[in-house]
Amino acid sequence: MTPEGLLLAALPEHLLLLGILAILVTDLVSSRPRDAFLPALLTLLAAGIAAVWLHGTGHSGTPFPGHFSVDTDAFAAKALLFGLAVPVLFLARDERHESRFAMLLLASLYGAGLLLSADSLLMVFFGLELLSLPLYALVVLGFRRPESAEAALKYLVLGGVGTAVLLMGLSLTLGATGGLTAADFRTALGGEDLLSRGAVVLVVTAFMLKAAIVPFHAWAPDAYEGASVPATAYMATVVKGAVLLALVRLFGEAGAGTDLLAVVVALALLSIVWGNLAAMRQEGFRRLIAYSSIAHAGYLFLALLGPAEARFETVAFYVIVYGLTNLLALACLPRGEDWLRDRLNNLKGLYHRDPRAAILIAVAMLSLAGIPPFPGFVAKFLVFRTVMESGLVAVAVAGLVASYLGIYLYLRVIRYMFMTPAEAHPRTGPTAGFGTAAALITLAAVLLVGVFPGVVLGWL
Amino acid sequence: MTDANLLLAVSGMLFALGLVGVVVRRNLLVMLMFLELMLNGVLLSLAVFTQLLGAEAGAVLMFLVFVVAAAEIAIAVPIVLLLVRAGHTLDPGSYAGLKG
Amino acid sequence: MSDATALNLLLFLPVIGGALLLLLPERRPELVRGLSMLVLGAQLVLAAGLYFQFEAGVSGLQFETRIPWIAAWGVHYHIGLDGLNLLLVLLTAFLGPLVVAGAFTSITKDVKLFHGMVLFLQFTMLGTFLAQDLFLFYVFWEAMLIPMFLIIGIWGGERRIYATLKFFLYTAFGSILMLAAVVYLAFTVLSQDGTPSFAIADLYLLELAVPVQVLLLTGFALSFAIKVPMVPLHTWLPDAHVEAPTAGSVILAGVLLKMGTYGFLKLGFPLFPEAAQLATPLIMTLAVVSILYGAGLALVQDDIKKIIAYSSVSHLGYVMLGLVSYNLLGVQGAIIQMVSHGLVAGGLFLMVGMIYERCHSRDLGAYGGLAKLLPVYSVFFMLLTLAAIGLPATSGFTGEFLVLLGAFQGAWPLYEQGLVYPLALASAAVLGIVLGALYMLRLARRLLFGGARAPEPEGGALRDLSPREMGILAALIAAILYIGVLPNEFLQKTEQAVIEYQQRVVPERVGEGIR
Amino acid sequence: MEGMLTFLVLLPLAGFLLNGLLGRRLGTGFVNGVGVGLPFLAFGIALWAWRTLEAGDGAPIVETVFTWAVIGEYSFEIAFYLDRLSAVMALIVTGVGALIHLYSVGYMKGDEGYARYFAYLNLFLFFMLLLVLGRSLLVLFVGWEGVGLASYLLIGFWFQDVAKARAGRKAFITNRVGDAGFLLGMFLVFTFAGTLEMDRINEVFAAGVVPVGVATAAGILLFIGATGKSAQIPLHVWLPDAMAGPTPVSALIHAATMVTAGVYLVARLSGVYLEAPAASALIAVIGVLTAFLAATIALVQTDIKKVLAYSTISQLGFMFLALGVGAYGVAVFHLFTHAFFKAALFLGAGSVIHALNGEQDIRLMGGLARRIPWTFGTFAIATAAIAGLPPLAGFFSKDEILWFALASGEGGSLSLWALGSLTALLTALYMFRLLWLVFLGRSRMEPDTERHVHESPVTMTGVLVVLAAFSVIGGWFGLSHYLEPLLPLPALRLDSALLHWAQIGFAVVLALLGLIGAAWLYRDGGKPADQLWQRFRRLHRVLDGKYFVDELYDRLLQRPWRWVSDRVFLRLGDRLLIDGSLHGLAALARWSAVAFTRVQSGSLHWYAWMTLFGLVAVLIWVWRYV
Repeated sequence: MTPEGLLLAALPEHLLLLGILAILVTDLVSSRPRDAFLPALLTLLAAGIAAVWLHGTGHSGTPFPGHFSVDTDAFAAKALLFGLAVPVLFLARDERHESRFAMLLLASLYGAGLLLSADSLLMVFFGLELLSLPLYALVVLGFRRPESAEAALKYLVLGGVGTAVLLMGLSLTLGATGGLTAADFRTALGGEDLLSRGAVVLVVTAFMLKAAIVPFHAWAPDAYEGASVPATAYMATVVKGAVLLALVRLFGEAGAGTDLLAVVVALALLSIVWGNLAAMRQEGFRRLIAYSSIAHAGYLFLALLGPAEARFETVAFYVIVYGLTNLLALACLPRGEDWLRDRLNNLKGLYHRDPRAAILIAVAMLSLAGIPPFPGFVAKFLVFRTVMESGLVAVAVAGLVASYLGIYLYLRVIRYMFMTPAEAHPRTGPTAGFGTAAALITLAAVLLVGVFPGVVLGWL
Repeated sequence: MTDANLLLAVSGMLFALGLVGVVVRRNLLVMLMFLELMLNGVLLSLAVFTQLLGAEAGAVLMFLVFVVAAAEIAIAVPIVLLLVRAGHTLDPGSYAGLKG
Repeated sequence: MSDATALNLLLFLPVIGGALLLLLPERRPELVRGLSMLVLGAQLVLAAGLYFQFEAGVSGLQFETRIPWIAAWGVHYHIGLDGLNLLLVLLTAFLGPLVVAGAFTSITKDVKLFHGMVLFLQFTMLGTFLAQDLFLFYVFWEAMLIPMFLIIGIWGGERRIYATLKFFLYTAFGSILMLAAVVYLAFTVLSQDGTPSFAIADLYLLELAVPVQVLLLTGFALSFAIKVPMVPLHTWLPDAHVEAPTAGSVILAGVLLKMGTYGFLKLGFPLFPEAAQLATPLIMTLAVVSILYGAGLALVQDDIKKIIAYSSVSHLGYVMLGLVSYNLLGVQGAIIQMVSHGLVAGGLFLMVGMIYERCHSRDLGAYGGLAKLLPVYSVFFMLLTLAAIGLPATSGFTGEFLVLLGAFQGAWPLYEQGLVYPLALASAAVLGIVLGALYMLRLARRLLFGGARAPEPEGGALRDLSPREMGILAALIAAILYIGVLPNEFLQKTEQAVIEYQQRVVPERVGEGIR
Repeated sequence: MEGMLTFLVLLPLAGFLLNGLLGRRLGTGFVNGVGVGLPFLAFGIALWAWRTLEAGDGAPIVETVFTWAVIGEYSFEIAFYLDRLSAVMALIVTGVGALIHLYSVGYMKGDEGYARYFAYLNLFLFFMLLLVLGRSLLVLFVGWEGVGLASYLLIGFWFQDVAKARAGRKAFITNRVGDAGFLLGMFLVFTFAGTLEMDRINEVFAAGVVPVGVATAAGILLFIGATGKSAQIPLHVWLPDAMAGPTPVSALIHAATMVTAGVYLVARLSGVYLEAPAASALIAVIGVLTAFLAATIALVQTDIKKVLAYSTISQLGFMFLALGVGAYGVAVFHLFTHAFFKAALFLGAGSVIHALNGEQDIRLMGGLARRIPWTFGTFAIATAAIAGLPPLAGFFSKDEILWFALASGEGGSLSLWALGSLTALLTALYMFRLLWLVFLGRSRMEPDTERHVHESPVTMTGVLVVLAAFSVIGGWFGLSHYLEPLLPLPALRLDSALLHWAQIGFAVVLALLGLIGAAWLYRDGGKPADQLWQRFRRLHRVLDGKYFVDELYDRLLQRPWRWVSDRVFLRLGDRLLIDGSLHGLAALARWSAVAFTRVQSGSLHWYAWMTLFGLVAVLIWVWRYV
């Protein structure tokens, strides 16, 4: 690989690294805590544009053979994740975080970058850890509330267990196939012997835990509620997207064996039902988003069962739509003291206080519920068409019926906003400043995807 | 070959013991230690496979595991400190504010 | 301008209107009302223009537009007018301005949002009728629920939350099963060779195995049956009607209920002919049961809106009977009955709204002798009652007569082959005209005749209809009488499409009506 | 000239629109002008149309107005058709109608719904003409339901009174039951004839191409429609209650014209009934039974209008008896004569009620002959006519019916004739009872009503005189022979002139017997009759209760349907089964939601345990082979 080839292939990651260093240095040098919003934003935009540019030129290569390679799909995935991270930054800017939030965010994104172009299980492990570790800090960083530490702890311990399970899976793969490359994992996928079956299941279970699939989802609701709004936004959209896209890359052309298929289908459907039903009773908005994201993780895992060539396109499109709508909803939450702004009953009668925000949240809710004409429907259609294409018609129908359970919880939010009178004295003001900016960016993106899904699909 | 299987069994045992420890023990720090125990179980099995199949990738992974384990603990301990400063006890049972 | 753009303009006018609406200040409701009246009025003019330009007897789509939307799946933005949706589009456009005019005085809270929702609903309903692409049809089909959900939810009566959630979830369940069928079709269309096309016309040519057809038809039929509503799946209708504001009820009864029957006519039966013929006995039984069940329930209600709601169940039972008779008379009758019910039920709900606006009570017991207190109101109410009963010279008669005649003529050859059941059903359906008279005249007698009493209106004395209200009702009555006396022009325009429908569903009985 | 029939039909419609919209504002003068003028003009045109028909060698005049609908190769035209039968009917409708309009001017004077009344009456004429002149069954059906509507509106004219409104509804519903049968008959005929035009239907059926079973079914179904409209058993219950309407309405609609629509229908579709002997037999039996039962009830009624109502049902029974035995022309002849004397009787009763300021109970009348001589005179003539005393109209038409009942080749039988004759006797009995109790004997009126009993104005008594005159000369027209070419009389199975004359003599004897009997029984206020009834107290109660048919229907049809709708459909079906199961599912969802959230207990141990459990389960699932 020529030096500039090396530079070019991993350009997004290099830019991120540059950003982190810049913030670190400026933070050390200056006396009073400087706000790191601008440099972080520039880094993100640079990395994102680089990824899009490289995707456009169809550049591909393997700067570190066997461990790190890039192709158009990888660049598309990175571009989409960095794009989703931009509104998160805007949300963070509203909260009075110092530069640490930005730095941790960029570090985590760097991990995601590695994960998405990983060729060897080593790199997968390394990327996954680099993605998660900053997150534990992000969850605590949010604001002065004891629960946030509790949330971070739960996330950390279960994350740790997940890492251990992943590693055990890797070692079993090593044992079964004698190597730790992604190709070895795919051979293990096909393998029938004890070691390879164990290896595959452990690795997939680790990913399930990171994506919060039932029964490994326990950390998610508490972590989402404990974290600050931008942190939750980041966890629900970018992290979940990265995990699923990594799994798609890891599976590559190979399909899940019959046993693994049964596990994935069962747990995915259970997650959809569990997430949708549990969300019905939530009083906190972020906790509702947590359970809804568990359900959406179920859809994503179902998409994983599709034919190999359609998998990436389906998961990527779904992550874009799902990510954008979540960000839109979280961006429009009324501003105020962090714990209070999250309560559902201060959303009551929101239409009369802040009509724009109410309509945007309603749009987000309906898109998450998969009701046309919003993009969520196209995404849901794509997922179930992919599942049916791989012959699992019954699974698709079961998934659709399970998704029906997920309509009421979103309607409930709309009902609070439009149909019930406001509470006595809401101490929350309408969204302003950067929050609105984030809302508008995501709204524009949602409308683009909604009206021209064909274009986005074509680009992927 | 039997001793390889024996060692593998031991590593599996370590791994399982670690997880059970996390479930049972009432002290946060001890739970973290059990997490480490699980990783040790993994390290052992990695060592066995590397030796057995002569795949050096396993060795590289072992070092990575050390690095990551250390990083994990580096983040875990301050969080526990933050928690204890507010809750004054190491028993995870009392930190159950977020539920439902 | 070329006709195709005219149709696109017709469809997107409400969206443009909605956008303009955003600019108007919230404090000036009369501006908002004026704008939406203007938009819907323009839409009516456009629809009427297109109706007259529509040539009868030409098969296939007219004023067609087809632009690729999601190329990968063969999904196109494909709209067009044909015999099946022509009259329903005209009905929707005709009811639009009347609904808004009817809501001038009754809607005072959040006027801008209300008119926005009405325009959005109008857009989605027209979209569903015009869509010639299955995906586009489904998008509009479910999008329709959102504005209706808000209209009932925000401006409804006391139990509006329960009613609107029940409405949404009830219909959404049907749509989910239909989505499963649509996704399966999307997947099979892709596996066909050649460029994948999701146009309904191409889907008609799909050869599917009969068991597959039965499953797919169940998915579609369940969703449409909930919307019609057919009897076991109808319990959302009375709640939705009772709690909806007047404008909501009129649109719900006037147009939304036709979605189900249009769905059967356009998609349900033609897409899966063999399965449709297998399901005919069941659907025919449910249709007749709906007629009698609806008539029965309407007799024992004391809430005026519920009576009319259950009468809708009964009237749409005729439509289903007509569709399932698969002969020219029956299906033409079904289409006329759809339009007629839209006008009659719409008018009756408007009138209930007018009396509710004055006396704030829907209980039949609280009223009596309105003919004395509100003579003009009573004349209009009596005319609408007669149309509901299906008296000759009203549109109700044209619809019911042709449907019953078609059903009987469809059932007779089967009787000659020894199959008594369809003939028995067709004869039982005729009983419906007696039961229809029973509950409608009970309503008219309790409301209009007898001792004059009405709950005390808050604004002083009970005043009779204002010119605005009279104008609305006069327009409706004129349309009802026109269809009753001179239905031929409508029938000529829909005949070609109905012949094609018959050819698709029962190829062997083609020409039965055209001996 | 072209469009004559269309103009004739549209005249009353114009009357309805003018009076309906402008009547109240332009005062009674305008209303009278339009309301009474137009019917007379219509009568004039009907006469002219009849003359042009006669002039043009009897070929029927056909005017197609427009095409209602063309579907496939079926086309439904709105066309008018004039032949001798419809000409006669049109003349009766417009003639008697016009007279009754004139009479109403006096009767309804001062009523606040004056304009509305005349509007409805004109509307009735419009629909009746549609019914009579329509060429296809469709146009006839439009008129059929239209007159049902007009009768509903007019019965419930004084809608303030709930009982009257309820009577209107009862009339409409019972008619509607008949219409359901009518529709089915129409569909059956349409399926076989391919068209609804009555003349072509007769041709198709006459050609014998239609199986007898189908012809019988069609005949019976159409007859069900006729029983609904012409108040034959079992659908006769609405006519007595229809007396709630103003008396001129009872005269026009419930005596002279509307109720005869059933007879016209069967006569018009004689082609069908000639092919269906079974159906004709049924019609004869139903006819004679209705006649007999109605006559028995009329014997004990105490309300003057109820007596006449049951008398109408009985006379209609006679007409159907004639139709049943194939003597279609004779039935129309009786219809013709009945229109006059029944209208005269009703209007006479109206004049009596008008004189006694609304009193209708005959037990509180008596001795009115001297005080309202004109009414008495016309009433007496009409009573004699209906009783069948020669040379009045009733004698001719009823006698021919009885003769054909005995001697007709198509179903005539001794039993029919016997029951018919017995009914003729009863008819004479109850009519002269009425005459005696109302006009003769001592006055049993309350003092204050007696004080200002006054003869009705000339507009009313004049009409009575005209109608009485027609009741006299009506019989000489010999209508059955006039309609011979159109409706051929049946071949006779007993063709002896002697028997014919004997039968006529016997009929006259019966009429006189009725007269003398009534005179003897009801001489001083009906006391002898009351003593007689004491001995047959149970029979009297049954007759007075009108054979309890109303209560039977209520218990057999009305109440069960209401119970099923409320208990089974609403409470069991809607609320319990459907909504119940839905709420059950919702509760299940809510319960499982609670279960899922309770699993999220917040304790780290529990979460770790769940992860362990999940891991173990998955591993067992994957390693289960080994």
